[in-house]
Amino acid sequence: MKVGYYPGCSVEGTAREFGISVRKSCELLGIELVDLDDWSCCGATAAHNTSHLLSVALPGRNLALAEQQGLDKLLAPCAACSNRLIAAHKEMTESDTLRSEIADLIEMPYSSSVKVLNYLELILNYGMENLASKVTRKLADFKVACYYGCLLVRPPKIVEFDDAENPQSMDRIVTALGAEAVDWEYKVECCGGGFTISDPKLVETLSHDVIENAEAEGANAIAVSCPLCHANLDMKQAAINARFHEKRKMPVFYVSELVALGCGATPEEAGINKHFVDSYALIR
Amino acid sequence: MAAKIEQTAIESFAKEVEEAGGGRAAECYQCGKCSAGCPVASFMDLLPHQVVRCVQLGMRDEVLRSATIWVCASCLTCTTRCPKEFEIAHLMDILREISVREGKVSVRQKDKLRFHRAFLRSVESHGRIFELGMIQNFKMRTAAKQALRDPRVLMQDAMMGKGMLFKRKLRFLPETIKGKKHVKRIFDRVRRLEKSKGKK
Amino acid sequence: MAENDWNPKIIAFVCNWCTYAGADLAGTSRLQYDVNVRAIRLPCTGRIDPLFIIKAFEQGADGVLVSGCHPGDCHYSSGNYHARRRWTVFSELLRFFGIPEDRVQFAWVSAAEGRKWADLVDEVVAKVRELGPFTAYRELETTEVI
Amino acid sequence: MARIGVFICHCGENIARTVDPIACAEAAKKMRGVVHAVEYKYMCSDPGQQMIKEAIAEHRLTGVVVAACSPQMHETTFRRASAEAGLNPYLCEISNVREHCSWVHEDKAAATEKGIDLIRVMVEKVKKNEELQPIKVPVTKRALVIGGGIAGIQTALDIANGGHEVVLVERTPSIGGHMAQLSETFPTLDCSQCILTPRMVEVGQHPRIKLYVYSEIESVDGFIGNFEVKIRQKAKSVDTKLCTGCGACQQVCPQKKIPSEFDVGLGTRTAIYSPFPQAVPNKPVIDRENCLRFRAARKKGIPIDECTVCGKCYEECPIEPRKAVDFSQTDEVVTEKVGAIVVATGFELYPTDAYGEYGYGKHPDIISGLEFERLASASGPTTGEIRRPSDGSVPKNVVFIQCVGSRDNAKGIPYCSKICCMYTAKHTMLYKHKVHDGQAYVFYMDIRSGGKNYDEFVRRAIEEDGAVYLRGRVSRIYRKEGRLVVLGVDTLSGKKVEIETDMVVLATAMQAQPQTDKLAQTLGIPYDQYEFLSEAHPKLRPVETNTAGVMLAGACQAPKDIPDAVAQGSAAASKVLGIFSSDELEREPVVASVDENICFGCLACKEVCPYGAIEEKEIKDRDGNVVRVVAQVNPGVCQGCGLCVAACRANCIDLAGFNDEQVYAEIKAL
Repeated sequence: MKVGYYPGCSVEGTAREFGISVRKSCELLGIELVDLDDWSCCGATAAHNTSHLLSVALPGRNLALAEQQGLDKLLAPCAACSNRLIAAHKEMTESDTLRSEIADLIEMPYSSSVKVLNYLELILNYGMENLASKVTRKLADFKVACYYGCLLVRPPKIVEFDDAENPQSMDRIVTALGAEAVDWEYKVECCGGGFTISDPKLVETLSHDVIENAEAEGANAIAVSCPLCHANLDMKQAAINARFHEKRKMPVFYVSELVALGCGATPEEAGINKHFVDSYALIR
Repeated sequence: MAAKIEQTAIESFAKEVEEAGGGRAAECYQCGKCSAGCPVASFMDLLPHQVVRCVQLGMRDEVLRSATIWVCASCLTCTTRCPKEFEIAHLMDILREISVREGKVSVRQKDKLRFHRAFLRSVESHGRIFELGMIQNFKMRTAAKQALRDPRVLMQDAMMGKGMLFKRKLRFLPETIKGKKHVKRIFDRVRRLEKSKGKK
Repeated sequence: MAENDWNPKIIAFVCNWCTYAGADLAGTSRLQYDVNVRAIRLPCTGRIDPLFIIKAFEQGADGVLVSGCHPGDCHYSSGNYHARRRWTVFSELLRFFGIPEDRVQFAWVSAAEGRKWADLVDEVVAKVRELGPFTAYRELETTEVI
Repeated sequence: MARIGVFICHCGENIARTVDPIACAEAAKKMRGVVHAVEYKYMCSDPGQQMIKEAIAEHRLTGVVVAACSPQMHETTFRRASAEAGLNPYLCEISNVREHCSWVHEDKAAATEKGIDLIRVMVEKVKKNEELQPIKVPVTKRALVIGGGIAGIQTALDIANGGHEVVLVERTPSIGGHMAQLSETFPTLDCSQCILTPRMVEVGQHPRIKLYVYSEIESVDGFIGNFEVKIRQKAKSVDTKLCTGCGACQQVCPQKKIPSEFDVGLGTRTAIYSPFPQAVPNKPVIDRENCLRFRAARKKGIPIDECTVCGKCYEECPIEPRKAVDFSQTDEVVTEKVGAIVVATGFELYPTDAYGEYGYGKHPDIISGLEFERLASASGPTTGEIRRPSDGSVPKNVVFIQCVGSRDNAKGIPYCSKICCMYTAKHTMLYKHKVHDGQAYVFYMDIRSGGKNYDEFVRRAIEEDGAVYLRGRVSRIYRKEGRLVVLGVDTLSGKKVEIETDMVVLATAMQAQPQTDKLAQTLGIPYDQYEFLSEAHPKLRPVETNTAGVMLAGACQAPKDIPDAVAQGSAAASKVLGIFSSDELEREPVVASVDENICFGCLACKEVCPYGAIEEKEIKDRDGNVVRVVAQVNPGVCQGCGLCVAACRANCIDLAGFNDEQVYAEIKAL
């Protein structure tokens, strides 16, 4: 299995462990990742909050590059990236005027030949049986609250992935890894997304409720597939505790870390050491 | 003072929003489901359905100067659950754009715009996000003001920043890509195109 | 002939129970649609002899619209079904008479679908406008027969 | 030589505004064969009709064309007027210049031009018209009513008490429909079963009502006055002639945990069951899906009479010598001849598990309005106590949500279900009357309480029984420590609200019974995109369909409350009685006929005729030898669809009123 790979900025930076674990897990599953040459930023929330054209042009460049490079499938692990790439793809596919407008802006054509995948989709396509067959370390002590947040499943008309209100894909993956997926209520609530730095109060309030419900429903770990979610739940957990005078220590994993661990990677190979909240306890 | 309701205001704003791709506000029947599900509603001055209402009534400034359009976290819950299939989150995008163009961004929400700008500036000059540079850039402009409003901020960010460095999550030098100039050109062209559109 | 000063002539054969009533509903709902269609009422699309359509073109129509009840909903239980079976061989006939198939449109409009009728008419007129006037037969008239 | 008169109606401004009547009249005067053309403000008015009559006499007209509204509206008016003036009514035609022209176009010049065309078409057609005589057909004075809910019951009783036999067909084992499931009814709070059961009993005992329960319509042939209906009686596995309804069998049936349809799954029933105590008829049927003996037989793949499993109901049956329980019973198809049909198949509720944001029916304490009715009903699973399905506790508070599915384009149901505002108000009262310290909350978008004493009723719920109404939709419901959290909004105060509650009641949308489209196709009547059956005219013919002899009653036509359903039931009955008031019906003479001289007897026409109206006729010479066979149309049976005409290879069949000559004339006119 061969797939184009668009890491995205944060995966190379603050979400480094995501990148590490995506590469590691794919290596262990025998999925070959072909890096997209000279990729650039997708524009993220900043672009679509301020300029519609930019919010299509920036992802547009990368889609066009992928097309040039002959990549028909493109893995974008970061939920924000995949969401922007898919949205841009859809918009250009639906409106010829926009498509040509963008073509002028990026000085490249795009003929809508690229299918963008998020990490969950990639593993789903890989197959749950196949995944289970690769598991060498059962994550038996894990009671995981699978947290999808916003950008993986919304808006359903655009992303066309899983169920917008009660998604199951991540639950199926962690179950295949031998962990228990807890049924909880905050699967698709928002964590505050890109406001990590620009509006701490808002982010800490929303993220607090997410962690609280996960704990209330009996989870001892949260799994995510989005750097923003991880930043807000893991990196900001100290700040959250400070704001709400609590002492929670809820480990937050990238689902790719769990896949890597399950398939035999050492915690360091999976990037666990980069977490702010200590996450070794559950790993045997 | 009572708000003036005028046909011209109603029609022109509705037209403006629709042409900008913000949808037909008239389709909204004000059920409020968007507000009911909005995770950040408590941080807003206008609830989402009130934003649409203002658009329906041609209350242009109320919307463009509102904090709401900047508080919106683009989580798309509203769009996903709207019984009238009205794309309210996208309407927010459109309103933000107009608000920026006309310099009507709510004072208390300027940080959001500053952050977006810092972010985009970073992308424009490096092709990718140079996180440390961006954070620095943003903090320089806002930290002082934020600290006045909420002193804990500095301390918390410090905690986070320290961790980021300690965990080797931040590069000190930007990655440079071949297409750097190309990306810069895209920004320039977009600006030009938007100007010409704004004029029309 | 220039696009703008030419108005296509389109003849519609509609069944009394579904499409004619649907068109009535479009009227009572005041839905505006293109003026260039003239509807001829028949009890059922099953009543339509393919020659009616040939005749329409021979009379200078630029397009023909045939519309009746949805499959299975025929007032006469199976009329439109037989009609459809007839149309499958009908295209042969059209070709024989040199009438391009895209000038004939078949559709289903129920008594409850006033909006659909209005949209259908606009759509057909737009299509025929693109195709331009159907001159094949008019030329026949003018050419000398030796 | 044709002498045609053309009469153009202004319809006040309705036509005149966009189609210029004077221009039309001038143009008409120039048409070949037109000897007289006038316009007038209201042609349908007495003076208007008078103009037509006088003109017929004065100008010795051989044909009349009236350019006015749709023929569906005034064709009969003008044809009658012509007849009164001595002109055969079928020599009068209508040009539809209103619905098809003035109302749908704005450009006056273009619309007028089209109007003139439409007139010319009819002028050319009417020239080819022939004098026709209406066809008389006998009427079978029995009615079929499909559906035994309140609408069907009302219809059946009214027709039967009007002196005519009624065949009432019900799909389930008992009549009563949804009304039997309700607790109290708005706006009076009188007990639903108390007012319904007397009617049910009357039906059961009525000498002129023939009741088929546990039965479905198989096929319908024929036409007004002469329908032939095939009814499938599903095997009840109980001989209803022998059964006394003692109920002994139900006592001993070991299958006790089957979710009861009547209690919407909140209660249980046995495999041999009668749905509720006051059922009519009160004779049980065996649910073969769940009966142990039938299951075993299916499993083993052996015929039922060889299966010996269980059989407790049989042993317990006191009837001797032949037991009433009869496992080997089979479906039976009976044929009934009727002259009119009333459809009253009712509605069902949109399922509660269709809402992801409300937990896809995951939470047992989120129930539908109908389930709440069963909880509140004295005959219900909790004998009228409001208790949570999950743990049987009494809810301290209840949140009611209106418009769940209704007025929701995303769910594909943009229409209003009409009854929810009222029954939700009723629910809040019932709840408050049963749980005095409880609190009811209602999320609504608009309160639609048009109707006698309706709005007073809603106000009473709010002002006297303290229901708290919040204006807004609910976005999400989720579990929290055994309770439910409702995330809503109150747009009036402009606040997002959150309510912790024990139970949520969803007023889910009303939709047509499944398979309504199939039934409509069997009957040849139209239905809308939501599968509600279509009335002939939205205002003026509310209970007729555009298939003569088939009427509608109740919620199969659109969401309705009980008073509406009953009113429509009586209206449908009166239409039926109208048909039955004469021994013969006059039918449009739009029928096919064969030219026997040309017909070579291929009988392609016979194959396509949906009504079996075409027979073979032998032409004999004077010695009585068959020379050839030709097709022959039975005008009493022919419905005038014209299929045979298009199918005829010898062009020897034609359709009166729509013959080839007429159609070609119309085409030529354009």
